[in-house]
Amino acid sequence: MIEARNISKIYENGVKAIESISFEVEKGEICSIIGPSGCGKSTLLLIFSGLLEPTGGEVLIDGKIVNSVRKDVALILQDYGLFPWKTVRENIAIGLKIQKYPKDEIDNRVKFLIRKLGLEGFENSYPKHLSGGMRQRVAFARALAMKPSILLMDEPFSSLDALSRERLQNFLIKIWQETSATILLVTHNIEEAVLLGKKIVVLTERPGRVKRIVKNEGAGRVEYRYEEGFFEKCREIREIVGIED
Amino acid sequence: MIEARNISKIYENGVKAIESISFEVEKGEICSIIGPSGCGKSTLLLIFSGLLEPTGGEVLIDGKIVNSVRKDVALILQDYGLFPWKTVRENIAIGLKIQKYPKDEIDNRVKFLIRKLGLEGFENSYPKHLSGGMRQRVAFARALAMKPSILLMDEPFSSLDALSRERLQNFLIKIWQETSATILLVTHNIEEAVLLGKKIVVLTERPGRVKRIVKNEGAGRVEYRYEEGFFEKCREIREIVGIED
Amino acid sequence: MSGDKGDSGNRRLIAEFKGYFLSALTIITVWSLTSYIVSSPALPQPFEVVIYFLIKLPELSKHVAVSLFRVVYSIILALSISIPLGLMCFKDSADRIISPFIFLLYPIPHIVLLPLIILLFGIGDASKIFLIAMILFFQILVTTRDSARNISEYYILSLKSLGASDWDVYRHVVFPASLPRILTAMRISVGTAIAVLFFAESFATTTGLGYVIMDAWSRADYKSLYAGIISMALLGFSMYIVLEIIEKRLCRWV
Amino acid sequence: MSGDKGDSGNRRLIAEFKGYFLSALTIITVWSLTSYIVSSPALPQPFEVVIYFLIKLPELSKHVAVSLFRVVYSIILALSISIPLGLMCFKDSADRIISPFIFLLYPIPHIVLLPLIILLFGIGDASKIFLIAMILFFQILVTTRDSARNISEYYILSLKSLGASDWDVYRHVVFPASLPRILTAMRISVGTAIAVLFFAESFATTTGLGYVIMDAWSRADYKSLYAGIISMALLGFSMYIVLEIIEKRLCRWV
Amino acid sequence: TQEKKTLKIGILPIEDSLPIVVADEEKIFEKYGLDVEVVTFQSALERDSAFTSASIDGMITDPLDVILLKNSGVDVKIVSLCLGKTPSEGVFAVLASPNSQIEKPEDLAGKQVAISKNTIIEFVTDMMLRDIPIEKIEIKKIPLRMQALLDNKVDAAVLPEPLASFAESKGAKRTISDADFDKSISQTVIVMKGDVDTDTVKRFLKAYDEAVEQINSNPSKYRSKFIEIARVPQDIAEKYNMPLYPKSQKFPKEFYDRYLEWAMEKGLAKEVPYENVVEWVD
Ligand SMILES: Nc1ncnc2c1ncn2[C@@H]1O[C@H](COP(=O)(O)OP(=O)(O)OP(=O)(O)O)[C@@H](O)[C@H]1O
Ligand SMILES: Nc1ncnc2c1ncn2[C@@H]1O[C@H](COP(=O)(O)OP(=O)(O)OP(=O)(O)O)[C@@H](O)[C@H]1O
Ligand SMILES: O=C([O-])O
Ligand SMILES: [Mg+2]
Ligand SMILES: [Mg+2]
Repeated sequence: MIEARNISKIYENGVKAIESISFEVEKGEICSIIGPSGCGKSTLLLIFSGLLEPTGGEVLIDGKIVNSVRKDVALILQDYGLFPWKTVRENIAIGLKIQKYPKDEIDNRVKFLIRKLGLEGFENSYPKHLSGGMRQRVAFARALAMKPSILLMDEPFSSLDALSRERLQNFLIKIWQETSATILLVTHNIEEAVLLGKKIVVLTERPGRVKRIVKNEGAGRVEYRYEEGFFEKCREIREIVGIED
Repeated sequence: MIEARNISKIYENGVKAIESISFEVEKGEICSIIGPSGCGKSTLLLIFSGLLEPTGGEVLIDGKIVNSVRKDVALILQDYGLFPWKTVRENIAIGLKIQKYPKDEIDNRVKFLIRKLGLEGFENSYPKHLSGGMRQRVAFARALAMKPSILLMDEPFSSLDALSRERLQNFLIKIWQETSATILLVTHNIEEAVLLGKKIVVLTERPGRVKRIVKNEGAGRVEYRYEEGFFEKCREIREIVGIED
Repeated sequence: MSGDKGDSGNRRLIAEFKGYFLSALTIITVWSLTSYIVSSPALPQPFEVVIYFLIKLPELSKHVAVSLFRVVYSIILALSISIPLGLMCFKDSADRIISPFIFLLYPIPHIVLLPLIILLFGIGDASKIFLIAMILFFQILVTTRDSARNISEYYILSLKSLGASDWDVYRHVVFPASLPRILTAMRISVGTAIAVLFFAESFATTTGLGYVIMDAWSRADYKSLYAGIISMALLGFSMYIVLEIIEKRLCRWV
Repeated sequence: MSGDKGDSGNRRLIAEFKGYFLSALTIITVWSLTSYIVSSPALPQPFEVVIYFLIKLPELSKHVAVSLFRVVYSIILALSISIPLGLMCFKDSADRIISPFIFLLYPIPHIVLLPLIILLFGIGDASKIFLIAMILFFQILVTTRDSARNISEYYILSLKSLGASDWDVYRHVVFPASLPRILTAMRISVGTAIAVLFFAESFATTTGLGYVIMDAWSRADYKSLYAGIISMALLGFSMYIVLEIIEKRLCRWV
Repeated sequence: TQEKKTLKIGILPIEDSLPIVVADEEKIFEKYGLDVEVVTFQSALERDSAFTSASIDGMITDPLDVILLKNSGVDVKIVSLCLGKTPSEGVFAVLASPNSQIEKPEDLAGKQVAISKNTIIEFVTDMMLRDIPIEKIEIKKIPLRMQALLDNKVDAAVLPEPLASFAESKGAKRTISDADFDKSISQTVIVMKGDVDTDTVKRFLKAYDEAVEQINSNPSKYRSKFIEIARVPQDIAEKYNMPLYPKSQKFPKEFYDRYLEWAMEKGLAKEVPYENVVEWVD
């Protein structure tokens, strides 16, 4: 279980990004986080990952306070976080290499993901020779390669076309069903938030506070996107964030 | 009028990005371009802007072959293209400064856009202290500041939350109505493509070719997004790109 | 949004000061111990040197002023030619002309060209400054060129998309992007300039720290020698501090 | 996807060769003209020097080999200490210890410490190599440190999110991100090493290009002096080329 | 009556330079219608470079240097002997390191002696240690050579005064000096560029002689200047002897030939006839 207790963050330059945010994510649950641009979603995710210290409050994972990076947590950064000096293959493998997986295992996982994410033929390309969406897929592959029990994702599909996006959403659902990882997903796409998040946390404008937490039991199934409940939920969220339909 | 005649691009490393793409965009028209990730949309836009030379074919603007950057064309790059060493204000002003606008004029335009795009308070921040969406808005502001007669946009709203995105779409429509600029919009968001593009160019998988060009007369009005025709068009496009509803 | 860096800034300053204090202490201790162990006139005890230095301060400061003038002048001269030239190398066409010259001329030991420099510039301050400037010129040129060659195409495209001329590209991208490396080059060049001062101040002059040190050395006056070295170190140190301040100003974005 | 760079690569090679050829020609022409104008024994005509150089080649090449050994050894020694130390400065805690030492010790003209070095290392090759290495050490340290201090937090976060240890951060981010600047530092250090050879080879040796040049200079034997300079330039030039090849290998991603 | 001639004279901080400095400071050159600028160099290398490039018109140097310069095409002439006519004016000594067992020249056999090759130092060494086989160690820079000696890094070293005395005061052992011989071994000379006219040279030497007279008649007055010019280390300044400066005079052929012979033997120079180099205007 992940627990955010009253966390706030004021950056060194005085910007107050988030303010006393509290909520919980059950083990094996997918939780979507949405909110206006600049409200502190990325900040929040960095704090969850243990990479950024909150100026107030604390994060607990399985009852332990998070104050450094945990091996069972993987994070996908909003700007992909790829290393310009590593090829696609190396970028995907780097996490496994760091955790000292055997070479065979690394090769297998990387090969599998490259195929699954449609990156064949670009194994030896450097990031600057990739398209935006391809970079995003590499970042996704890198996180999945770790088979983490907690996955923090910052707008992981924002640069993808509708079709690829649906494919990857389905892929993510499949993986979640197989591994029942706990997933925190920051997204600005309401449909995505509803499709995936059993719990949807809606934040206010900066400084981000919790505006509403919406239960969404139907989520986490591929078929959900064609069901009436899905469309209704989308409408509900849209209303909460202030978009009239 | 913008005319693409049979343009192809093979990159130095041998990747064939696009293949004999031809279409036309009328003066004052908004044209959306959609297609799978990595199919060459960004490549295409770079070629239109005169920054990248096609390996085959040519682009004509008002009958003249494009072989360098034109003053009346503004481009928004997919990764924003902000300069880390310039503040928000300087990043927005840089185009105007280069074109030697008077200082007053620059100040006015920049101030106006900062307000319109919700960047107040961050005038003197550097990009690394901005959120993803804020960076994207700065890039948008920079292009708009130029009041270009042709605007090339590469997924300009991809990092924005639904609400901000709608606001900026509406803002873009307003500007387009006022200035009747010619706009080429690359987007992976089908709703956005339909809302804005009087013409929608759908590309195939890499190497990108024209799969279909769809007329969409209702586009370019804020109200369109609530009309039946809009939903129908979205469904049509979804079908073309291969997403079953 | 208002900067409340005051407090953390102060704390950083104190930490930095502590760092300098402790390292100065370490240096002096090591020096003192080495001096004790080797017990040779070639390495007097630090306190002797410091006392001597303080006594000779008024006289030394005159030499410091002369050397400072020569070094600063040379650095400015070198910078004003090598930076534009180095930045130009960002363009392939310019690089193809400039870089063979760098490759062929840089590895020459420029100090050996002293006879030639004297031939061309005489024995006055001009040839001293030229000698230092020439050596700095190449060092800064190599760095600036390397940095200009490493600038991401991405920023260039971004600026060009705004209708930028070549000049704009230099001004708004190539120069600012290279600035951190240019500042490194300047740091290096402070050290080099000071090293070259020896040659430069070993002919036709009786002023400057280079002369002081050379003279002390030939007289086997080691206390005076080390007092000169300390003056030089202080001169270099203050130039370093100035560069640090310039860097903080110009590279706030890093 | 298959690289068809062969052809364009060949064309680039030819263009580069042309560049070197033309600039060598320019240098020789300017030299020849200057020599003609000043008409002093201090600047002989290039063809005289080249002929002399060719005649003395067998003898010079022995000195080249000795100098090469000393320089390469020194560079390796300097690199192997200064790069790890410089990269460590990426951490504030390490930087707070290391950087005051750099600031205080770098601006000292290290050449003046020669008596001290001899005291500690004797007059053999050890002290020559130590002298060169010490000067390079500081230059490379300053560059590496500056580059480590400039690494974007973003990459660090990215790697740390994968559970990276400090060592992983050095290996996968700090080192590769600093590599272009380290290579620049190495280029600079080739030049410096060659310059310092003079001092190093002016004591207790009658081999090496530094000795050849110093000796020729003190005998006012200018043809021999310039032949020595040409040998040094060629030595430096080939080291440059090697660095260029290393860079192409290691920094393909730039 | 006569127009003023300008001359730039390069000197090193050695005792030979005193008369020129005194002539300059006491305005004796002016008296003879000369506008002399005295330029101090720290090393012979830079001084020679300045001379070669005509940045200075004259200098004090050793005859071997003149032969080498002339040999490489520099237009130079010796206009007077400076110091070294008698052995007592000699300034070079072979010193053994403090820890060594070397007492007399014969003990140097097979030992390392630090010198500067192809210079007056090696010449003097060869002259002083004619038949003693030594291992010559090249250390060009004089202070460094002395340091290596005092630190026992070499067995012996050849040093000029006043550093020889200084080294002795620090424990080095004087085994032999050129002052110990009955014939003078080393000299210094005043040289001018070939195109300096004889009238100017004459006036210069007259001024020089007047300075010499003043110094010799009142050495105590010039002692502190001497200590400064000759860079006599403080520790030995009190005891260090000022030489008796001789007046200007023709540089004798017997001296010259020894240098030339030695240089030719070592392959440093081809035949450079005495007549082409030495001039005497009187
Ligand atoms: N390193 C930083 N230093 C200072 N301020 C920062 C930093 N990172 C973010 N901020 C500020 O904190 C606020 C929240 O940023 P954050 O990136 O968390 O927003 P976000 O919700 O992820 O926005 P978006 O949806 O646009 O990505 C913004 O106002 C931003 O300017
Ligand atoms: N500079 C480059 N050098 C080599 N190959 C490149 C370069 N830029 C892009 N490519 C390749 O060209 C193809 C098309 O890239 P492009 O960026 O145009 O795609 P896109 O349609 O914009 O994709 P996305 O929607 O993911 O941004 C990709 O396969 C990419 O790897
Ligand atoms: O170039 C140097 O002599 O340091
Ligand atoms: Mg964000
Ligand atoms: Mg793209």
